[in-house]
Amino acid sequence: MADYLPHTPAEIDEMLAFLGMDSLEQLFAHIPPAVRLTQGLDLPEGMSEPDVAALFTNYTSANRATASEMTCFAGAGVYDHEVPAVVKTLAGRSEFVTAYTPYQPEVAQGVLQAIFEYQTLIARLSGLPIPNASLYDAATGLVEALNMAHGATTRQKMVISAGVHPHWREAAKTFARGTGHEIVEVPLKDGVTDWRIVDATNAAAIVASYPNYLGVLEDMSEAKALAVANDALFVLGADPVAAGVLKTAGQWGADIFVGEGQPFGTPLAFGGPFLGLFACTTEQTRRLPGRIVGETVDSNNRRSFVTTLRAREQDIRREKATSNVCTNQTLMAVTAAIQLGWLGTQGLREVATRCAQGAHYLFDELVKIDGVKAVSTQPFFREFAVHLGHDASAVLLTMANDGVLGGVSIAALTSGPDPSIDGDVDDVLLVTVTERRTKDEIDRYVEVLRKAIGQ
Amino acid sequence: MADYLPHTPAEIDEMLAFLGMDSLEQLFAHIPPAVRLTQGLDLPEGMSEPDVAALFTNYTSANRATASEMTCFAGAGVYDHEVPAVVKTLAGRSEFVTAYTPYQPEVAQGVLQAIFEYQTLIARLSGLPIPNASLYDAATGLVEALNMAHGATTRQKMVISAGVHPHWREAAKTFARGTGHEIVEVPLKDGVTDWRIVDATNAAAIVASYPNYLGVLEDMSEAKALAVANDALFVLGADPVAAGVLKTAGQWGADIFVGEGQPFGTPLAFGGPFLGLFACTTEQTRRLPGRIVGETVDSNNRRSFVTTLRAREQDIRREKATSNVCTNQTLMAVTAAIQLGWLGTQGLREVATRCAQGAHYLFDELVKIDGVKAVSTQPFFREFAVHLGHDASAVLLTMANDGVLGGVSIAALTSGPDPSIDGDVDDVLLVTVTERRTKDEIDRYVEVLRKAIGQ
Amino acid sequence: MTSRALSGGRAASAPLMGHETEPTIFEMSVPGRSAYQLRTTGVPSTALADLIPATHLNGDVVNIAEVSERDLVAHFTRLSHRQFSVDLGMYPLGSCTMKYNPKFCDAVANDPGLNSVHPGSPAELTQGWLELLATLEEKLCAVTGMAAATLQPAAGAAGELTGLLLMRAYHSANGDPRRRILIPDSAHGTNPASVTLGGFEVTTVPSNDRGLVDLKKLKASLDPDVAGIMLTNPNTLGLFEEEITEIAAAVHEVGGLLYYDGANLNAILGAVRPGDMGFDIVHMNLHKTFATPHGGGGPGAGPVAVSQRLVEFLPGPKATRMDDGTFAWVKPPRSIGRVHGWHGNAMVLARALAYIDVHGGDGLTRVAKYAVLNANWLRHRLRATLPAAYDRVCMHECVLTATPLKNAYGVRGLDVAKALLEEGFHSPTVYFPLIVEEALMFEPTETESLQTLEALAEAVERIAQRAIDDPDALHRAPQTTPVSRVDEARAARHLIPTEDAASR
Amino acid sequence: MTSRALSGGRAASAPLMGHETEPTIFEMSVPGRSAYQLRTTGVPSTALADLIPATHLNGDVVNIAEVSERDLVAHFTRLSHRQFSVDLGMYPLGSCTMKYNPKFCDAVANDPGLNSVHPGSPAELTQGWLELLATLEEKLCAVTGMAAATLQPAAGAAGELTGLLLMRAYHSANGDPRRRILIPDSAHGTNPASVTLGGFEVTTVPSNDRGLVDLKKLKASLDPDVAGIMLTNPNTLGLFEEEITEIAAAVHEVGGLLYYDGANLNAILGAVRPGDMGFDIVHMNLHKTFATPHGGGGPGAGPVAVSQRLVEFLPGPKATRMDDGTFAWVKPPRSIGRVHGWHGNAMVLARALAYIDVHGGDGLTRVAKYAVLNANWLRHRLRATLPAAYDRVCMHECVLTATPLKNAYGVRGLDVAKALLEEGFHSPTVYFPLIVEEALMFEPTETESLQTLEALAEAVERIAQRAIDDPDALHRAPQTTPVSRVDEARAARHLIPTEDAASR
Ligand SMILES: Cc1ncc(COP(=O)(O)O)c(C=O)c1O
Ligand SMILES: Cc1ncc(COP(=O)(O)O)c(C=O)c1O
Repeated sequence: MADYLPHTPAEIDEMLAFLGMDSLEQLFAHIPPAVRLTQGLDLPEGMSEPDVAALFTNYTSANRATASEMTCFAGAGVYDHEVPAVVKTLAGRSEFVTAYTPYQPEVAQGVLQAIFEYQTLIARLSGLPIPNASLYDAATGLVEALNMAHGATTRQKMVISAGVHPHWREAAKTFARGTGHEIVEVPLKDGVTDWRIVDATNAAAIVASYPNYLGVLEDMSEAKALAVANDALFVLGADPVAAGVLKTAGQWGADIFVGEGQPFGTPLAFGGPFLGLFACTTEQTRRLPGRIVGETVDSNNRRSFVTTLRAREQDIRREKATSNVCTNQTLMAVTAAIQLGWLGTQGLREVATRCAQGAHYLFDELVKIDGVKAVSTQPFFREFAVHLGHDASAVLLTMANDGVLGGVSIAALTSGPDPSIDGDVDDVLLVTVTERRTKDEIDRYVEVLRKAIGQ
Repeated sequence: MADYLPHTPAEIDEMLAFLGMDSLEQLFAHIPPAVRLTQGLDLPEGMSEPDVAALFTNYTSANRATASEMTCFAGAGVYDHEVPAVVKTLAGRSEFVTAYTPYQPEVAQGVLQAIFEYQTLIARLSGLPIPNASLYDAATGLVEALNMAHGATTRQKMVISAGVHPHWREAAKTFARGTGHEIVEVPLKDGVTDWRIVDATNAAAIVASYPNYLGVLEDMSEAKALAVANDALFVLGADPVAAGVLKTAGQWGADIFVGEGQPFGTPLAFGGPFLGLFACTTEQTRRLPGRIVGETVDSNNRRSFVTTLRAREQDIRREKATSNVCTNQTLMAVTAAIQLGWLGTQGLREVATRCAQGAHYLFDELVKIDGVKAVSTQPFFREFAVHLGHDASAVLLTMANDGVLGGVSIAALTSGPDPSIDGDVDDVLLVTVTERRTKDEIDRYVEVLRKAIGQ
Repeated sequence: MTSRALSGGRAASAPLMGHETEPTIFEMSVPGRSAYQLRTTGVPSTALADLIPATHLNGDVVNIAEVSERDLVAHFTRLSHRQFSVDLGMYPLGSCTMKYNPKFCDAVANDPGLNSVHPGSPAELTQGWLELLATLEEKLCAVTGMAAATLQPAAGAAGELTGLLLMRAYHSANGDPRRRILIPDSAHGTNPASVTLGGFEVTTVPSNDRGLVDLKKLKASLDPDVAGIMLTNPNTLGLFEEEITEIAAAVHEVGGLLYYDGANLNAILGAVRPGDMGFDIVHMNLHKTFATPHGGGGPGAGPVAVSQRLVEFLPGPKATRMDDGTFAWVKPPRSIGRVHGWHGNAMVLARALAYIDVHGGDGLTRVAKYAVLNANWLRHRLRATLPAAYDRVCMHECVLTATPLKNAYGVRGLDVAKALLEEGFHSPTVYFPLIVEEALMFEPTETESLQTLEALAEAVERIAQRAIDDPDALHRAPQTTPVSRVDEARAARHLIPTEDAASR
Repeated sequence: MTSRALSGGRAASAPLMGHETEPTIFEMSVPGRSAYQLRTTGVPSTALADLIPATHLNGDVVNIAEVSERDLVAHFTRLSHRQFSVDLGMYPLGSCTMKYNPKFCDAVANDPGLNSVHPGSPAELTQGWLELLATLEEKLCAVTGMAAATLQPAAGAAGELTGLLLMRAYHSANGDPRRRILIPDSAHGTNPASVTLGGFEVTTVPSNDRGLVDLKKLKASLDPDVAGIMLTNPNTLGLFEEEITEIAAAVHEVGGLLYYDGANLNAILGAVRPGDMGFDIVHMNLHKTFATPHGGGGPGAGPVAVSQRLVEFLPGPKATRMDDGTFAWVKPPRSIGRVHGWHGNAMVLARALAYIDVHGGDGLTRVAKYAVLNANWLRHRLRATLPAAYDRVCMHECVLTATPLKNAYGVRGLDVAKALLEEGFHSPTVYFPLIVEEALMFEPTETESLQTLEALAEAVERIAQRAIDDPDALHRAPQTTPVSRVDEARAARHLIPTEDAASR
């Protein structure tokens, strides 16, 4: 009996007696017998913590793509950044971890102020004044942005660049089954969205990604112009680390910014929990999805924080709510605030710059290899796609034997052909470099890749 | 420049200006130039945390005797017990970790109450009413006990069983160089102290160990009688885990209890920081070494805690203090209180019982092996010594290749011959089993040992 | 001093030392200060302008805050001291299942063997993760009595919407598109919101005087346009829908599906399974039932389990056990597609599996029993002070009402909730469900002891006494907390969501 | 209720929620409750009585406390909220160097590659540890300018006694036993206590009117019976002993040795080395200078470094770099023996090495410079309120005096210290060193910012103003803390060191 329950047999008896009952069964007596479980759950007996820990080593040891076994050059929206002990320690404080949504602001100023600081940071990184308190991840953030665009325009057509991460686009399509949005994808040419070929009349939103999922930095003026010309909202999905040095969503004229906040202190975590970043213009405030914290005062006139504009939310507005989000990703938002505090202005710029430097150094070395060819000639930030002339998935497995996680196969990401890629897609690898990668590691990457493709 | 200093160049200038200075050098100008360092320290430049972490992997990877590589059957006063995540988490809270000695009780009730609870637990485990707030480790605890016995009797002769851990005895001898105590060692026979051969007249203390360092449980009545007969204090070093089921120091009539608190939540930690347990009779209260926390009330009559009997301590009594201890091992004491709270009455008994069961199971299997011979025929608790018929140090290294840390070589522990051991000492291995060792691990131990000694 | 930055080293904002407010990190910022430390990489440090065209550079307009590591630590440590949490004391927030979260599960989630794995790594290199996910899916199906599940939804609400999209896909696949979803009037707000996002219309079903779905009225609402019904069972009043088999039969009869909102699953673990009650779709709030700490509002995880006829529509790809014993990502044949950027909130999923494994079938059954025992004891204990809205055996939570206090002394449920904060307890959920006047929804959970329940009851009694003695003081409560009652209206009237808005 | 145990779930004792006291874990105990979980081992569970003779069994007399894991967590989390710490705010406790402790160093100490190693493992299996220790010894020698060091002493006081035993061994080896050790009157209490335990007699050397050792009087005390002198430099007044070379020469001339109490080493890192000043023995408080967190009173580590002529006497065995590049445990030829049960406080040593490596020579030098800058700025800033005992350039700390406040308003140093708690700062060290009246010893450390120093100064000024306005209120301070001023006399008069003594 390994569990966390305080009840002693004597206490159970005492409590039942107080209720005038003589067995725990009686508490469940009003459940129709026909549906009652009589045999108990079809699960093994409970085990002690150390026994479960031993069991879990089966899982951990069967994972080969771990930090201790492989140097990570994979990206695709999820990045291997430095997370210092200090950030883990602070974000792990049990007051943050074991609280819930700050419904009682008088005893929740800790989380509320941390979110307020997070919101400030997201506003600055996005260049847009109205952030929210977090969404699940970038993919569902994009879905919320489309809903917001629909709310603002009452239109259904969503014009989305194929440069937007394939998984985000997939999620948008899934949820469009409910909302009825019409998703129009605009393919890339030489890695850049071919906006000219699309009919954007009556579009609710023009959606682009910066950089796009192939790593390319597109000039966003064209997308913005298209949005303006068609009275659509301009939704920009952007890498928040890039904002350390590259133009913000606001600078490009976006109405809505969405992004993946994982790079700010959250580990790779096999894909979650991550952090959906969201910010918009003041025009859209009343359509904001999820929670938002605002500043106010207490009855003694002290500066205080509280969740606000609650009338938008599902618990009050029900079927007319702007979004159904309730539980969000607060702990990751708090983590991001701490990580950004640790980085500071200078640190964020340096991280962004080093990503670019490392990626360009690796790119230059890779394209020297016979048979390796860049997918695009356009500028890029921290990742880029290359044709290998060999099946990318197979190459990845071979490289793994040398301790290098070589990137992400584009075919695996798009699960199928990709009209945005010239030529074969199966041989395309998306390669990422973060500030954690050393020159030695990059040089070794080149060597290992050469070996894997027999060069 | 990777460091933790907040000073910006502008602030340094401002601060210097306030002091009427124009360089930091001026602050050091009054140091005689002859002794000033001009070249800076002969140390490498600072490195960033991740760089240092990379450097430290050189150390960790060169340690083979780690939990992930070897199953631990080593003991000798340091035991591989279960330390659950909950204990690590609580003991790691920064309020406990980054505070100092509770000099200001109004803002230190957390540490003070935790120590008060620790003291209560040590009193119960020792069966003696006056515990202290911790000492460095058991070895230095024994030294303090001898000093206390000297203080109580004004005598110099310390009669110490050779069953006391060799390192503790060694430390006692080292410190006796200062105090001038005469250390008389009483060897073991068949693993039991041969008290009859010693002249204990004028002894300040009779010192024994329970179990003794070979794991043997001696009947302590004889030692107690000897102390009574000679008006000496009876000092008992005891395994605090054993106290879960075996007689306490108090039950054996000890005047002073010392012990090693590592088994309560502290990892093996290559030998430190550990936790010196100490308790004594009320007669010795005014001679208590180190700190003690007492209950009192605050000015609003609320129950409060404070360090007390401060007049004994070095900062007040100076050269007449009962001990020079200042910084002690509070964090380990707090950890022990938490770990014992986690174990509870039942858990402690179960851990103790399982240690005994595992050790006896292994013992029974080992003595079946040809050439393996018990060092003593006496009862034991959680560890025992066996002759292997082969050099124990060599056997340990061979076993290590099969992932088993087979125990501690007695010759390494005593660094030389040991009159308490019948026959060769080089082939004697001290083997320990804790509650964490499974039957499979124990069976594998037997197999690996057989292989190592060619059986 | 030249710099007007506020001190990072003064602890007056930690309640231990006084009751001042904590400056924001921006107020503490001093240009040129820093905390970050990065690896030495040896990568050529080419100027950014030589790598990226100038049109893309932002001109260094983005500023964060500049603090030392010391001040960063002090700031967030002090903020943590301004925050109540389960680890500090009882948190009987109804519908949220704020039970104790084992530290062991946190340790599992911090294992680099799990959390350093990139989600885009080939399946061949992440077999441990795939097995873990497949195993969790199996165990969640065993708990709910369903055939298969998706682990992708990131929280309960995401699970609801996923479930509704599954309903939609199912009906469409049958060439039978339907528009309406029935929801009881006691339902949680996420239910109707999800219905709208799922492209359906809400039909509200009233509760009867026992706090349960009014079966007659329900039946009256049924027709072939009903896609399904969403129910929580026990419902948000903490009451078991005793006519569930009749409800299921009626809905199924018109071709509708039954959706189980698993927020209250904690109550019925090992006692009854949604599948056995006739539900077709179940979402679970792993962060409630399976003790993932709530993280100040998230993350959670909202897996959705379904009956056989819906399996082919599940989101994907799913971690799947293959015949040769390996694991692969497989997309169900008629999958509605992805509902998450990757594979769901993986670390939350791992925590939940560890929690399930520690408890086992026997332990989970005890969880429900003691949760229900605690709620009933508390309901009964408080009946003279705060009567239950529906006074009979409840499940894991009880909805009480402050109406008597309001009528007699003008003390509202909110006042009671705020006064409880001063007594050392988090408040219950207030004013939910909407159908109960002055509702106070207490969910003690199974990890609280009898002694704690008694202490809570005595605190409520003291508050009731204060309502008689000095009701005005209760309107002003709490006063012993880091801040006193905050002006919520002002926050909404003049939105200040950022430091930059504040300083404008 | 049958059980009279107190609730484990009520947070009223957390300052966030009110100011009640926290029950002890024993008060929360309920027979039969438990939290522990152990491995399933499969080892035969033979009855204890069949393994161990009955004379040894204790009859189950030992009781701990019986709580659930939930209550254990709540209890110690709440206790932590009743505790001030560096991570919460400035802790200018003079002589203790309460600087910020990098979390990185904690992470190093939590690495199982270091902390899961049994100290009795053969050296062949622990080469990483031996190299780490040998490397740390080398770096500590570089910092202090000495030839070799022992890492065994567990704290500063243990280092002192070790050093004195080394002196003793040295003189004895020379056939020249000596009895006296000189100590300035400003010395820390551990110094004289260690002298006694080392078997020597204390001769106190008075300070002159500049707060430094009176060289003339020192010289007058010197004779061939003087084994040595113990000095802190800077001394406990925070002042550098400017005549150190003359002192060294004089002591050496009579054959004495110089002992350096390294508690104040933080002040001189990279500026001057004890070895260069003529010291023969140096202990370091790694927990002060090299940022091991103090742990509420420990653990620490007090390595002792010595000059060449003392190397052969050092405690052992020592981790030693061999010619073939491996490492071994080697005992110095005339070692005084072991001063610790194993190899010293290894995890503290590892932390210190990580700290040294992050800072490097340049960083450590900055540490000292900014520590000294901060102390001088604070001294100067406060000169009108709390004058310095010796008003000139100090090193890393400054000893101020409340005598003016006492004379004018009856407000003592202790009152100022207590009032500072209400202002969000830990108190300075009070009434030490003994030679200064109403001493308040401030050590800001290098990790505090100018803004924090200013905030502290303003707090002191507010207190000084309160001394004028309402001195009585200051005698009653602090009131905003978890408990108000405690009755220390009562605790000593009637000793209650345990719950069992309390309930008798
Ligand atoms: C009854 C009920 N349904 C649904 C939800 C939504 O779950 P989540 O917050 O995980 O999105 C909640 C959570 O508060 C709930 O209580
Ligand atoms: C000047 C001085 N010397 C010696 C010591 C003793 O060091 P420790 O507490 O580490 O034993 C201290 C510690 O407070 C000190 O301040």
